[in-house]
Amino acid sequence: MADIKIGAYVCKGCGLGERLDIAQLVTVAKREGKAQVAREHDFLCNGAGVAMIREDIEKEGINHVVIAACSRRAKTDAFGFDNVAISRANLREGVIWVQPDTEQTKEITQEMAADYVRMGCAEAGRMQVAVTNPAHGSNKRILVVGGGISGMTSAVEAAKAGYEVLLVEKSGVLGGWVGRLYRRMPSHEPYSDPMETGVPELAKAIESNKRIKVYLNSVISRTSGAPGQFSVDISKESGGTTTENVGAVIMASGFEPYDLNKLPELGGGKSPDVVDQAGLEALARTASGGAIKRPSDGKEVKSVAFVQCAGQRDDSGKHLAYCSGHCCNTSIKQAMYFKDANPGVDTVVIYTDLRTPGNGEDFYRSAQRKGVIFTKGKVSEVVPGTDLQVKFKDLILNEDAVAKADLVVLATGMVANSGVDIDAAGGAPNVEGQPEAAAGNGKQVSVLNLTYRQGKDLPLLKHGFNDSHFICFPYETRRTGIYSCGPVRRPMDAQQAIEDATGAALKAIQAAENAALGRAAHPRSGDLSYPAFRREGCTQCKRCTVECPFGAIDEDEQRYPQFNESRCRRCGTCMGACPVRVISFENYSVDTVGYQIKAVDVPDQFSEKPRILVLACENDAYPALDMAAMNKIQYSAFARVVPVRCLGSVNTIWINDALTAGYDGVILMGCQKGENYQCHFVKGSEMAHYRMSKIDDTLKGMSLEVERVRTCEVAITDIQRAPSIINEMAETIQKIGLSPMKF
Amino acid sequence: MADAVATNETILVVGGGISGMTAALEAAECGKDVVLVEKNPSLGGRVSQLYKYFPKLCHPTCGMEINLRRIKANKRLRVLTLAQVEKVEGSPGDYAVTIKVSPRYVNENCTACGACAEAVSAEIDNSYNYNLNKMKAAYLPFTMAYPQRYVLDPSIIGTPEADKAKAACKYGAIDLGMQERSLTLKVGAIVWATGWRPYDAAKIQPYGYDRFDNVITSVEFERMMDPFGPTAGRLVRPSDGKEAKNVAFIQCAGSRDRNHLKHCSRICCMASLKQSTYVNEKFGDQAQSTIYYIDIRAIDRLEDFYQKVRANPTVKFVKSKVANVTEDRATGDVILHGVDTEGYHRYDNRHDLCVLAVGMEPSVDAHSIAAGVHADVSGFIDAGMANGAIFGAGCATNALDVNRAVQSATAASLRAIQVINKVSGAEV
Amino acid sequence: MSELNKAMVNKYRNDFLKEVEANVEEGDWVKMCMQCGVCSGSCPFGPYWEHPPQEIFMMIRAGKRDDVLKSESMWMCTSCYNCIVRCPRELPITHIMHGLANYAHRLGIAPKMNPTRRFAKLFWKNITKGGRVNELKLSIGLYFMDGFSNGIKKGLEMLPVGLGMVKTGRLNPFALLGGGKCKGAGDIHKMLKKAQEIENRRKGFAS
Amino acid sequence: MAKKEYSFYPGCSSERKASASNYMVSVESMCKTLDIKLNEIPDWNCCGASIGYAEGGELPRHAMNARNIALSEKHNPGQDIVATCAACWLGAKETHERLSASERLLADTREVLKEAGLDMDYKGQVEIRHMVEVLIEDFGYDQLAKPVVKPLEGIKIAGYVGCQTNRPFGVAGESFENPKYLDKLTEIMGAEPVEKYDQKVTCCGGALAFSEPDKSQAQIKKIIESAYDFGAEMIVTPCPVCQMNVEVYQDQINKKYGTKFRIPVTYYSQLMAVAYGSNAKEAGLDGNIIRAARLEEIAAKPAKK
Repeated sequence: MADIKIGAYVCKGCGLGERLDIAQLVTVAKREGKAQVAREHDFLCNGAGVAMIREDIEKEGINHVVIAACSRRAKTDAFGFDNVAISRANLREGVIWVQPDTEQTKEITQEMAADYVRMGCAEAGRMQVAVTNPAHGSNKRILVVGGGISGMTSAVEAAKAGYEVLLVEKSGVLGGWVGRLYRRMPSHEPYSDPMETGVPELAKAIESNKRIKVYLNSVISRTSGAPGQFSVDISKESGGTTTENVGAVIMASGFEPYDLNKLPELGGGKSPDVVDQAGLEALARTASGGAIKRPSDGKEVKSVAFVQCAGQRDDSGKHLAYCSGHCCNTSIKQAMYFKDANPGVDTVVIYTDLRTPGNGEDFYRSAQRKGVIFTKGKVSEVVPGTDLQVKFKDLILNEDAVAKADLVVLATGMVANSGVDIDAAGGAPNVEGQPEAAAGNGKQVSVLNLTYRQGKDLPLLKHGFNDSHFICFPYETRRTGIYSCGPVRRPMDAQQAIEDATGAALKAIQAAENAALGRAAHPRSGDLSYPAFRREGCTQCKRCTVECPFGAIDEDEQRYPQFNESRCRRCGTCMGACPVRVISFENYSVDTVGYQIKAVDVPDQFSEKPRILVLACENDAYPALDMAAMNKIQYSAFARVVPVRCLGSVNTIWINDALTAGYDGVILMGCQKGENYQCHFVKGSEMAHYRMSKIDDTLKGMSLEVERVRTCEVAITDIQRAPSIINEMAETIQKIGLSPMKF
Repeated sequence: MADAVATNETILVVGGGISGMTAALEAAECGKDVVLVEKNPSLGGRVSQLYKYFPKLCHPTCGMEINLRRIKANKRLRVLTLAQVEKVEGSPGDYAVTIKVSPRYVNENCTACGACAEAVSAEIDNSYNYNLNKMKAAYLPFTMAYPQRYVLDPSIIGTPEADKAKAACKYGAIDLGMQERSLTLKVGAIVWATGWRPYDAAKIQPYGYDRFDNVITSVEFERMMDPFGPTAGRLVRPSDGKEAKNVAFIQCAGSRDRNHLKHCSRICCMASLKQSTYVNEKFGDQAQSTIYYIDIRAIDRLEDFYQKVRANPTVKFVKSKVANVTEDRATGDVILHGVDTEGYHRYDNRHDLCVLAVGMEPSVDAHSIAAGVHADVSGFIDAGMANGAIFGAGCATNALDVNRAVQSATAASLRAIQVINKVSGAEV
Repeated sequence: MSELNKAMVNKYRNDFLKEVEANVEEGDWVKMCMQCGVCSGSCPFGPYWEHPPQEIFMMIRAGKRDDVLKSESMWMCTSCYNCIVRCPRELPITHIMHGLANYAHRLGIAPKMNPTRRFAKLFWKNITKGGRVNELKLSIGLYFMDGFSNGIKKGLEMLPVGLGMVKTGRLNPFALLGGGKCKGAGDIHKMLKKAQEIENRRKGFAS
Repeated sequence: MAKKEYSFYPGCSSERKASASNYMVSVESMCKTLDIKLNEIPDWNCCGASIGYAEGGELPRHAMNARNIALSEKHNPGQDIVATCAACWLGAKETHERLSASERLLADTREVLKEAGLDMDYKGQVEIRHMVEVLIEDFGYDQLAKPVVKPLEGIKIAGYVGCQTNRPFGVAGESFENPKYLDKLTEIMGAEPVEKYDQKVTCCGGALAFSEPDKSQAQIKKIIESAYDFGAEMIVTPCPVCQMNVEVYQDQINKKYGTKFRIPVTYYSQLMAVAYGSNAKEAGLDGNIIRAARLEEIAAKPAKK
C-alpha cells in the first residue's frame, strides 16, 4: 500500500471547544502525531466538516484519518469513509464528559485529550486499510448432512433461494423420524387434530429438484477446508467414495430416542406392550386409522397409559437431565390416535408438568374434549403382565394409585446424533464443563469427520447437543460455515425443526457469500482483515492452533500454523497468544495497540501524575465506559483507555511495554468467563485471565507491586462499576505510590 | 435517515425489535437491500427493556450492541424510525407499502450532546419505563438508543418549551417545522416482526392490578432492576418505597385462560424463575420468592435452570392458580388467597410485592396487516399458512422466547430472499 | 343402597366419569378441568369443603364414586358464582356442584342430615305447593326440621328476627292459612311431573 | 321523558307482607318519578331460586322459569322482562340462555310447558333484565340525576353488590371484582359513596343463611365490619336476599362476636325514592328493621327544588 498520509481532524463541537485548547491538540497531531494535515472544525460531523475531510482525502491524498471528536460508537454514518484507515480519538465520551469542568482540572483534562490525539495518530500510522483475504474460495454449494425433516427442509429452502445443494443421508430413504410418524402435531389453527407429516411430498419435491443432489446410504468420511472451499468425502455404505466441494455445511443429523431398555423399572424391555413414542407411531401406522393392536397378542388396545418424562428430567444422574420439549404434545397426539379411532378407549396421560407452550394449549384442550384423561402424578413402576399396572403417586389426591392398561407408552427423550465429543476426546479446554456421561445412548460416531486440528465434529454445548451458547445468536457456531439445526442442536418438535432448518439454510448461504468476498462472519461480519504471520519468526509453539476458539488454525506439513482465513472470526486470540508476536491483522496488530501505549506522554515520578492503561473489550467494557460518560459519571483523568477486539487478543507484551514505559497501573476489562460466559469469542476473556495469572512473576521480576495489574470481568451494564474500577486503581496507586519505572 | 429509495428487489422489515433487527441484518449480510421501519424513535424493542435474559442471566444490551454495530457497518441496511406501515398493496415481488413517518423535530445534525434536554423543563411519561416515572420532553429514549439522536415530544411543540430546546441547540439540529409525512416504498418481500405487548393486567380483575399499588407486572419488575430505571435499581414497593424482600410471582396472569389469552405465553415461567434470582441478587438469604404456577414450562435445557432455582431454599413453589389478591390496608402488604392443589392446602399468604407474569399478545393484530395474511384468533400471524410474500417473524407469529424469535426471524429472512432472488433471477 | 343407585353402579361399572357426564347437569365439562384450583380458592365457604371442586373433578376421573357422591362438600355451594367467572377453562362449576348434589340426592346417597339438603327439600316442597314461596311456612318448617323441641328452641332464637319482620310488615303471620299461591298451581304440578318423567327417561333412571 | 314500559317479574319476596315488600314499595315510587310502567306478568311463579337445584334438578327448574317467560311473551308481548330480585333475574336469565343454547333442552321444556298449554307461547325472544340494568342502560346516570330534589347530603354509604346481580352475568361494563354502579347511583343521589369498600362482592351465604347460619353469619360479619371500617353509616344493596341477610342477623352476630353492629341496610331504590322526594312510607323506610334514620330525616324535609 502507498505511503501513509495522516489527516487529523479535531472537533470543537459538543463543548470540546469550550473545554479544551483545540489549537494545542492540532499542534500535537502535527508535531507528535506526524499528521500531514491537521485541522480543527466547529462541527466536524455535519456536512461541512465531513466535506472538509473528503476534500483532503481526494486532493491531499490523505489515506489515514484521525477523527478527534466523539466515541467510535457515535456518528458512524458521518465518519464512514471508504478505503481509508480510520482511527477515532475519543475526546467527548473519553475526556470532557468524564472530567469535571473546573479550573484546577483543566490541565490534566487537556493532557488526557492530547494523549488521545497522540494515540489516534499512532494507531492510524500503524494501520493498513484491510483488503480481502487472498486465500478465499467462492464455492456456494450447500452440503446438508442428514435427510430427516430438518435436512430436507434446509435443502429445499436453500434450493428455493437458487443455491445448489448436496443432501447426504445415511439410511436408504429420506424422511428420518418424522417420516416414520403416522401424523404430526398441527402447525396451524385450530390446533385441534393431528395432521399429515407432509414428508412424502417433501421427498418427491427433493427428488425432482434439479438443484438438489441426493446421496442415500452415505456418510461424510472427511471434511476439510473452509467456508467457500470445503472439500468433503462422501462414502457409500456399499463402498466407494466421492469427493465434492461445497461452500458451507448444514449439520442436521437429528436424534435417537433414549434407549427404552435403560428403563426396566418402567417396563422398558420387560414387556412388548411397553413401547416408546416411536414404537407407538409404528403401531399407529399399521392400524392406519383403525383400532391399534398391541404387540404381545395382537389384542385391540382398550386402555392405554402414557408415562411422561420417562428417563427425562432425571435428577438421579442415571438418565437424561433435560426435557425434550415435544413429548407432552406427542403423547397428546398419540392419545388422539386412540380416541379418534374409538372414543371408548381409555387414555390417560400421567405427567408432573404438562408442557404445551404456545398454541399447544389448544391441542391440550382438544384432547380433553376428546376425553383424554390427564393425571398429575409421578410414575414409580410399570408392572408387566397381560394387563399392565402403572404404579404412580397421584400428586393432586396425594395418594398412591395404580392405573391398569393394555398398553403403556413411555415418553422417552431425544438423544442428539452430534458425533464425537471433541472436548471429552481431549482438545481445547471445555468451557462448558464436562458433559454428563448419561447423555446419549453411548455410541459416538463422528458425523462430519472434520480434519480440523481441534477435532472431528462441532463442539457440544450441553447434554450432548451442539446448540449455540448465545441467546441473541442461536446460529452462532464455533466452526465457521458449519451450522447445525433440528434436534441435534436442541430437543425440538417437527414444526420448530422446520423453522430452525430454514434459518440454518440462510446462515449457510450467508457464510458462502461472505467467504466468496473474503469477509468475516458474525460477530465481526464484513470485516475484511485477516490474520497473517511471519513464518520465519514462528517457533511452532502451537499456542495459536490450540487456543483459537473457532478451530480455524491447523498445522501444515512443516507444523507451521495454517490459518484458514475463511474460518477465522478476527478476534485476535491467536495474536494475543503468540509469544513471539508474529501474528497480526492489517488494521489490528501488536503495533497498532503497542504504539498507542507508547504514544502516551508519561510524566516523571515527581509530577504526581500517574498513568493508568485500560485495555477494554470493544463489545462490552468500552460501551459501558461510553454510557458512563453519557450519564456524566466521572473517572480518573489519569486513565488512558484503548479498545481491543477481545481480551483474548491482548498480548502480554503490551503490559510489559506499559510497565516499562512507566505506567503506574494496568486494567484489563473483558467479558464474563466460565459456564455462562459472555465473551463473544467464546474463550477470549478466559484465555486473557489465564495468561494474566502468570503476569505476577513478571511484575515481581520488575520489583513492581502485583496490584498494579488487574484483570476483571465487566458487563456492558456495568455503567457505574467500570468507572469505579478505574478509580479504585487510581486510589491503589495513591497508596502504593507511583511506578519507579519512569525515566 | 432521509427518504429511503427502494425497488422490488428490496426487503422491507417491519419492526425494530430483536426479531426485526435480526431479519434485516441477516438479509443485508447476504447482500440484499433492506429497509427496516420502527414505530418508536429508536431500535431495540422489548428486549432493550429487559435487565437479564434467562437462563444465562446475561444482559440483552450486550447482544444489542453487536447488532447495532452490524447495522452501523452495513450500508445495504437503512433504518426508518418513528415510522409505521399504514397500507400494504400488491403481490409477491411487487408490493407498494405506504409508511407514515412522524416528526422527530430533531434532524441528522444532532450530536446527542443533551443540551436540549437540559434546557427543557416539561416532563412526560417515560414509556421506556412503562410510565413508572417521568422524563424530559426532549429526550434520548435510553442510553443505548439508536439512532443516537434526541426526540422532542409532540406535546411541547408550539409551546415555549420547544423554543427553549431550539435555542439550546448549537447545531441547528432542532427543526420545529417538521411535519408528519407519508412515503410509499416499492418492495419485493416483507418481513413482519412487530412483536408483542404485555397483556393488560387490569383486565385480570381478581389480582387487583388497578386497585393495589403493590401488584405490578413482570415487565415493570424488569425496569426496577435497571440502575438508571424508575427506582434507580432498587427493588421497592410502589406504595411506600419499602424494600420488597418477600415477592410473589403469579404465573399465567392472562395466559392459558379462556377469559383472557387462550394460549400459553411460553416465556412467563422462565421469566419468573429468572426474576426470583433478582430478589436474591438484591437481598441474598433475606430474599423470599414464591412462585404460584399451574405447570412449570421449562423445556429443553431450560429445565436445568428450573432445577437450579428449585434447589434455592429462598424460593417456594406453590401449584395453584391464585384465586384473588387482597390488600392489607394497614401495611400495604398484598395477601394472596387460594389453594395449593398438590394435596389440597388452603393459603392466605402475605407478601411485600406481587408480580404478575403477564402474557404476550401481538402488538399488531395480524388481521389488519394486509389482504391474504392469515391471522389466528389471537391476532398472531398464522405462519402455518401461505401469506404471499409477507413473512411473519418472532412474536408477531407466536409467543416465543428470544432465542426462538431470532430463529424464526432468520428463517423469515431466507423466505424473503427467495422471493427477491426470483425477482432478480439470481442463479448461483 | 337404593334401587336406582344399584342400577347406576351396574350400568357404569368402574367409569364414574362417564356416569357423571351422562347424569349430572353440565357433567360433560368435568374432563376439561386442568387442576389449577382457582375454583377451590374462590369459594366463600371454601374452608368448609372436605373436597374442593377441582379436587372433586380429579376424584371423579379417579373413579372415587362414593367419596364424591356421599360428600357434604357440594352442599356447601352458596351459588355465588365466583368459581364460574374465574375458571380459566370456563367450566360451569356452580352448576356442576348443584348437579352432583342433586344426583346424589336422587340416588338417595347424599348425606341424610345435611342441613342444606334438607332445607332445599323443604324449599322445593314449599314453592311447588302453591307456585310461590310461603316464607312463614318455610321458616317454621325450617325450625321444626329437627323435631318439635329443637324447633321451639330455634324458633325462640329466631323470634326477635321474626317479630322484627312482622313489625315491619315483611312477614305475614296469617300466611299459615295460605298465601304464596298461583292460580296456575295445578298446571305447575302437572308440568313438574312431566319434567320429572322426561329427565328420568333421558338419564335412564328406571322409575 | 317518554313513558317506558316493561313486563315485570316481582318475585316472591316482593309480595305484600313478604320479606322484600318494602323494596317493592320503593321501586313503585322510584318508577313513578321516572315514568316507568311495570306490567306484572300475570300469575307468575317462583323462579326456584338457586337452592331449588337439590330437589328440583335441571329440567323442573327450567320449567318453572320457562313458564314465567312464556306468560310474559304471551301477555306482555315485545316487552323486556324486568326483575327486581337478583335470584329471579338470574334464574330466568339462566333458563333463557340455556334453552337458546340447547335444542334438546328447549324441546324437553316445550314438552313440559304443553302441560300448561304454554308450549307455543315460549319464544325466548325477550331480554331478561334486572331493574338496575334498566336504570343504567335505558336512562343513564345523567337522566337519573335530574329528578333529584332531596340530595342525600353527607351520608356515607357502602355499596354492597353481593353475588347474583354481579356474577355470572353482571351488569354490562362492570367488573366482577369491583363493580361501581352502586357507588355511582349513590353519588348522583347526593350521598357519599365509600368507593374503597372492599367487601362489595363478598357472598352473604345466600340461602345457606338458613341452613348454615354460623358459616353465613361469619361472612355477613366481614361485610358489615368493612363497611364500618371505611366509615360507612349505611349499606345499600340491589338484592333482597343480601338485604335481609345483612340486616336481620346483626343482633345475633353481636351476641356471637360481641360486636355492636347496628347499620341500616337499604335498597338503591329507597335512596332514589327519597332523593326523588318520596316520604318515608313511600320509600318503604318503615320496612327497615334497623331504621335508616338519616334517610328518614331527609325524607321528612321539604324538597329543595
